[in-house]
Amino acid sequence: MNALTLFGLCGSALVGIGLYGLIVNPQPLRKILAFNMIGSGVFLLFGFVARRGAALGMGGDPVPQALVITGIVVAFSATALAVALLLRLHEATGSATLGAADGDGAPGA
Amino acid sequence: MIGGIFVDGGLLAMVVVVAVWTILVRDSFAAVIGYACYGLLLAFAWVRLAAIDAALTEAAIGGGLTSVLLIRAVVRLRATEASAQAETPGRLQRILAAVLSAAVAGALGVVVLGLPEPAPSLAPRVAEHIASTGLGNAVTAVLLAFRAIDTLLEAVVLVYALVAVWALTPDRFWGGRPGPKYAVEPNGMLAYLARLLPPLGIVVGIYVFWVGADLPGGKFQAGTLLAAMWLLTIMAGLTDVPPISRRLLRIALAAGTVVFLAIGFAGVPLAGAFLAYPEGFAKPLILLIEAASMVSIAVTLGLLVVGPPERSGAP
Amino acid sequence: MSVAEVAIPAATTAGGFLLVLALVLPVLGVLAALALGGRHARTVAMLVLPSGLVLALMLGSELVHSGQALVYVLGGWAPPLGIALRADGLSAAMLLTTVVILLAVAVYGDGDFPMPAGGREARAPFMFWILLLAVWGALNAVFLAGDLFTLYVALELLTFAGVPLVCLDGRPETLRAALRYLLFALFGSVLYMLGAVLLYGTYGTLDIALLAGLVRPVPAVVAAAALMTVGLLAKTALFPLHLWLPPAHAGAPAAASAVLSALVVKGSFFLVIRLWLDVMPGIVTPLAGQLLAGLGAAAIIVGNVVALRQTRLKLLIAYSTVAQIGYLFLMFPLAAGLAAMNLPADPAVTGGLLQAISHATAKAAMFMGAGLIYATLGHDRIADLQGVGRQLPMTLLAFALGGISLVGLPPSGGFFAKWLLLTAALLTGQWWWVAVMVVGGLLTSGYVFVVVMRALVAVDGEKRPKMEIPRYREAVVLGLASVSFLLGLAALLPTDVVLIGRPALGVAGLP
Amino acid sequence: MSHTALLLCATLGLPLAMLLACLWRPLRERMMPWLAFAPLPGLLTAFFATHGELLMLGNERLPLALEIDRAGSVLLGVASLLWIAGGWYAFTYLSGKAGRGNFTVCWLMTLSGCLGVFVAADMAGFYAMLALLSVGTTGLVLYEGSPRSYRAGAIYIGMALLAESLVLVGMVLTVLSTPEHNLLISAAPAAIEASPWRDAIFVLLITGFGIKAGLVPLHFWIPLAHGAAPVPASALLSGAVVKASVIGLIRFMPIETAPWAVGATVAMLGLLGALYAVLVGITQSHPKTVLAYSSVSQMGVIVAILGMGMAANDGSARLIAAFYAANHVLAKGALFMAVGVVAATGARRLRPILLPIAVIAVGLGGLPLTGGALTKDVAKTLMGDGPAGVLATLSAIGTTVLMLHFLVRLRAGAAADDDARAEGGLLLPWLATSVASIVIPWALYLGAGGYSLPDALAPKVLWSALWPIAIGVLLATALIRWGRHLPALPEGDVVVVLDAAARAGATPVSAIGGRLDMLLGRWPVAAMSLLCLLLAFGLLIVGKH
Repeated sequence: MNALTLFGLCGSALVGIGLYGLIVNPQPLRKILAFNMIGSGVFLLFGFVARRGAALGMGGDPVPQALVITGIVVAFSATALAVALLLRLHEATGSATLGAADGDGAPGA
Repeated sequence: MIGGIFVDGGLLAMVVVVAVWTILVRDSFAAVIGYACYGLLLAFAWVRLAAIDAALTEAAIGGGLTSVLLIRAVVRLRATEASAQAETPGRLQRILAAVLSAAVAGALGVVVLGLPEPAPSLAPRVAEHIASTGLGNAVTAVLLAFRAIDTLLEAVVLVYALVAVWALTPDRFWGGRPGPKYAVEPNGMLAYLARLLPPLGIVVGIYVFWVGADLPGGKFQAGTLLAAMWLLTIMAGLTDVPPISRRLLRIALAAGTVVFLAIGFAGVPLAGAFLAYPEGFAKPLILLIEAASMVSIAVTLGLLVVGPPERSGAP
Repeated sequence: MSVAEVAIPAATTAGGFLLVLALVLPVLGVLAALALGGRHARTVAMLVLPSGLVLALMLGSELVHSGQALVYVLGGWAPPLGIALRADGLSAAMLLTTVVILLAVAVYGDGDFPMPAGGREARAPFMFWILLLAVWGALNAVFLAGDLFTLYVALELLTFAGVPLVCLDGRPETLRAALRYLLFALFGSVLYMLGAVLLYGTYGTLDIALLAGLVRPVPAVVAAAALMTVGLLAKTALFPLHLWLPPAHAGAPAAASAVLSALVVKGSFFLVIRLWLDVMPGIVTPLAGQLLAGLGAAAIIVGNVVALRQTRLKLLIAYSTVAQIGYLFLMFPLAAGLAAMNLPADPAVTGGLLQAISHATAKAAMFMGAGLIYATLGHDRIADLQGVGRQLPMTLLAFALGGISLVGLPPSGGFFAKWLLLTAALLTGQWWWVAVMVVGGLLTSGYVFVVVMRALVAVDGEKRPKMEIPRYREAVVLGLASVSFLLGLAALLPTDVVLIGRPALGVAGLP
Repeated sequence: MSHTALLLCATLGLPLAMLLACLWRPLRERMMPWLAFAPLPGLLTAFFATHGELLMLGNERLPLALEIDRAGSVLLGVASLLWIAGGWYAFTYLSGKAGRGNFTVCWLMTLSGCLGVFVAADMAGFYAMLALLSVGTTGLVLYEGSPRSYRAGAIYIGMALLAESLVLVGMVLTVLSTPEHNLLISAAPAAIEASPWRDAIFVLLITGFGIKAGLVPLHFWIPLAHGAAPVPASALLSGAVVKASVIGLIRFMPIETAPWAVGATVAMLGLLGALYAVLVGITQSHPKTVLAYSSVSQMGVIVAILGMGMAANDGSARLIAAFYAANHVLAKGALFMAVGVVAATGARRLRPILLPIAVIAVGLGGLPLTGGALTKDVAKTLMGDGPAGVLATLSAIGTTVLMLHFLVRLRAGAAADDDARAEGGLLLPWLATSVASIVIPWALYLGAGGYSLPDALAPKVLWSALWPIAIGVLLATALIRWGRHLPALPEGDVVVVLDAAARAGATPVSAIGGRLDMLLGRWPVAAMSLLCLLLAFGLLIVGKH
């Protein structure tokens, strides 16, 4: 085992930790956080893949590195939208839970 | 290499520990603080992976802006903590969730260790073609030349996300200013920082953008920095967010993508393909795109953090 | 073997530039609408959408003319380093369907989202027009992109455009539905991206065409297939991952529901087709195909049964979508079965896509019809629909035609889809899917019948509608339903457009 | 374009064009008087079209084709006649009533589908016509808008769609059994015979068409639907529309090569059903319901004829069945119309009307010199003297009893006003149908070749037709005397049990579905299902390689 594989294992672990949080944390904010953690684990795995592809004096394969940058921005956008939605829900209803399926979705016009 | 393994091992162990704590801790505020630390640690991990561009982005966006977002939200949601915690699944479900998550993570770990050797890489191809872009930073070359469409669409993602956030505006505030109005505390620490840091931040930001062509950095990192400076002045009450109905603001949002598209289409007659750059003009054109994008990105990121309008447009 | 060892230079084909235009036009529309502001958003949409229709038709005719997939190599950088746009028959058919439905929704929604007097910008209409264009742009990117990461970005675009549509009217319960939708969709997309990471780590490319020639059943590829499939299923709301769909689709304004149910879920479904039929036909096993279609079968049964329990029209239609999504997934084991017998997979592929298009047009019409009914009655309780037949005859006819397409009676698109899928199922000896299709059709006819009958009951005296519905809005709904109803006649076209430019199944990717 | 092509197109085209015209409300409201003209091209086709000339409208992938054969033209002709008379009758019957626009639309749909199945030469087109017919019929059954019609309509459409699904699967299997996946119906019999799925196709098609034909025990929708529809619609449904199943069996079944067991089973089912329907029918009190049970019985006999043909591998069964069915089309149409006529006629004026009704009614049982006697005589060649012949004779006796019971019930339904007189618009089409129901079987009998007037008038033939009638009359007298002791079976008999069973089964299924949906609506459950699926897909894909 070399140092690099640790990054791969760490990324996998972060995905698992995030998954657990996404399932059991009831607060939507914590779910958003957990989603970000899964995302960062995935990015770390991509970084690991990039580092493995180091060649010709480049510290890593630049393509996955570029994709990670794009991915981080996309994940941030998603987080911003989710947080805004959550705050708006809180403002409108005073609560901030996802609730059960039943009773939701009374149809509108 | 032995030293390396300890440094990396220690760092990653810390990352995992902080991650576990962040997920398990009862209090959401603590979790958000934990996540901010986690983001910072992760940025170091990226440095260790020799991905400085990614490290900068992770620190600025993943660690920085995301944490700001989450902290703002957790403060507002504090009142709902107790009722939400009542919905925590029972022990059996938690155990099941843990087993499943561990199984997925374990399977993933096995798969990751089994990735082929030698690892496939596009680095040689990038090296082969980077000269024709005139850039020194391979990541920038990928982002703005080889895979320019991803970057273009990513700029569109930011616009979409902002549109979606704005769609949440209560009708009475449409066209108004996002976020609360921050009071000025002329002698407060925040105001002091907000006066001191922005000029510095803007200079650093423009530098990061400028060197991005050849060294780690670029429009995202620079744009984030600028956005952070802007947010700082807003929160210190030194400036106010413009109303979202302002035409100039809208144009600033769209400008980066429009410039990108315009140069992309110019490539059709001049270089034979959409998003191709004419021989010898690649670098200046890319810098032009990056400059326009940087402004749009800064404005968009800032507005994404402050959220939908919460008051009328009057100052 | 990595991508360095295979060199299939992709080249831009004639008409390839149309793909760029189809990709960029909606995005330009979004930006223009945003920059020009409220009053102009509608104008922009009304200009851009019809040009999009022309573009989709040109693209289709170019495809038929050349008889092979259209390709555009962006920036002149061929994959694996660069990215190519590709359009085969599947893409062309979906592009056309999308723009036709969006045009209908635009005309319909014009009535629900009037521009305020005095030229001020108002939130709901402004957002409606922008989001309509935004959904379009995202879907076109999904249909055209040839790279798995670009597709990830396109999927996120689709989610970001879809979520605000759910809560366009800002009611609290729709906000909650939108949040559920967003979180579950993000869950799905992060898994999808993880799959893409593993594929890159194995082969060093994310280009669909290149991967198709490279993939072998090694653990990383298997994991990637599972991750991407399940991630996409979460976004498509295939049973048992449908928790977000009914509240979101039933709660949104009718025009938005139409877009969400007809088109947005089809985006991720389209990628499942790409993945299973184009990228990894040699990787996914028959058993996995059976599992996928098994989920579809469960969706058909449970979705229809729950739809029959509903007391609100829009929830009923939303659960009907849950069931109809199930039908879409029956194609996978059928295509695999045909390929295994060395037969062309045409019936399964064409049947599956026809099912998707036919459901899209029918469901959009039904949701919009439900919106008109709601506007007229002030409610959508199924038990109190009496008199609708008199008040909104065209709408009811549209609902019935849409229902007929869902049930699968000729000459609807649903019928020919069913015919083709039955053919494939019987030919490959998978008779259990036949039973599912038959039972599903009967259950579907149950709720279509209940609604139509209720609405046909006459009421004494003249009921005053809550809101007068202009005839053109009813006509649009009826028009779209008629498209679905007559879609089966597409079989009279000289060629099967769907199959143009598709690789021969079962050959690619086998060791 | 040949005249046959023109006629075939017009047969389907005119009613469909009128249907399309109904999309426009003003035309829809004025369409009623023209209903009687819609079937005219069909009638002309029956007379003048060249048999076996194929008109191809579609392309290779979807060969929409039209064609008329001999059996088809017999049925098309009588069905067109009945549709003409029925259209005329309906115009008067419904004048001044609400919902005529809807009725017109459903009428034209049913009419197009009904005539369409006789001329469709490809499976897709045939199936389309069958579906059109079912949807239109549902509308006709629902016309009155009462809870009774609602229930009848719901059960009808459910059974119709079930039948069509079975037929569809059978047809797809048939297509797959042809070389080059031929959709033409003419290729079906040979393909079925040679098919690796032969038995499955038999089960599917015979069950599917059997439901549409009202084969016991899948007959229960007929009394409900034909009882609930307004009189002109019942006349057409019971007379013409159910014959779609007959033409289906005639065209699809490989009669010349079918295994004996299949034919014998079909024949037994048909004949036993014919008797069962009579037994239930005599407990019914509403004249339309009695007639509907008689239809179930007669359809049983028709199916049995085809079954016997299959058992004997005798292709002439096709024409014989068509002939038998043709007689039933007109006779049953006339009888249903009579229900409306009698209901509008006072007791004092009833006698001249009841006489022809009685002749036609008992004619169904085989009264000498009527179409019933002719058809039974012809059918005898297939039925033979074995068990089938006995059962057929028993069913003739039963039909006589049932028809006499009908006459009694019919009389009870006369108008309250003793001097009331039915309008000409009801009387004339009824009379025309009645006359046709007497004349046309003779014309067909004599025109078929191989049969002559002396054959029909031979004393042996007359006697063999007469004695079952005589027994029937005796039994009917007994029934009238003691019939009130019979239990009153509900309309649709077995439907009550099935209904209860379906409800008992559906409630828990629905509840389970609802609970499952609610469970999966919880976030942790949905998220964990996602992970389970992830692992399952991973394992399934790995497992193989």
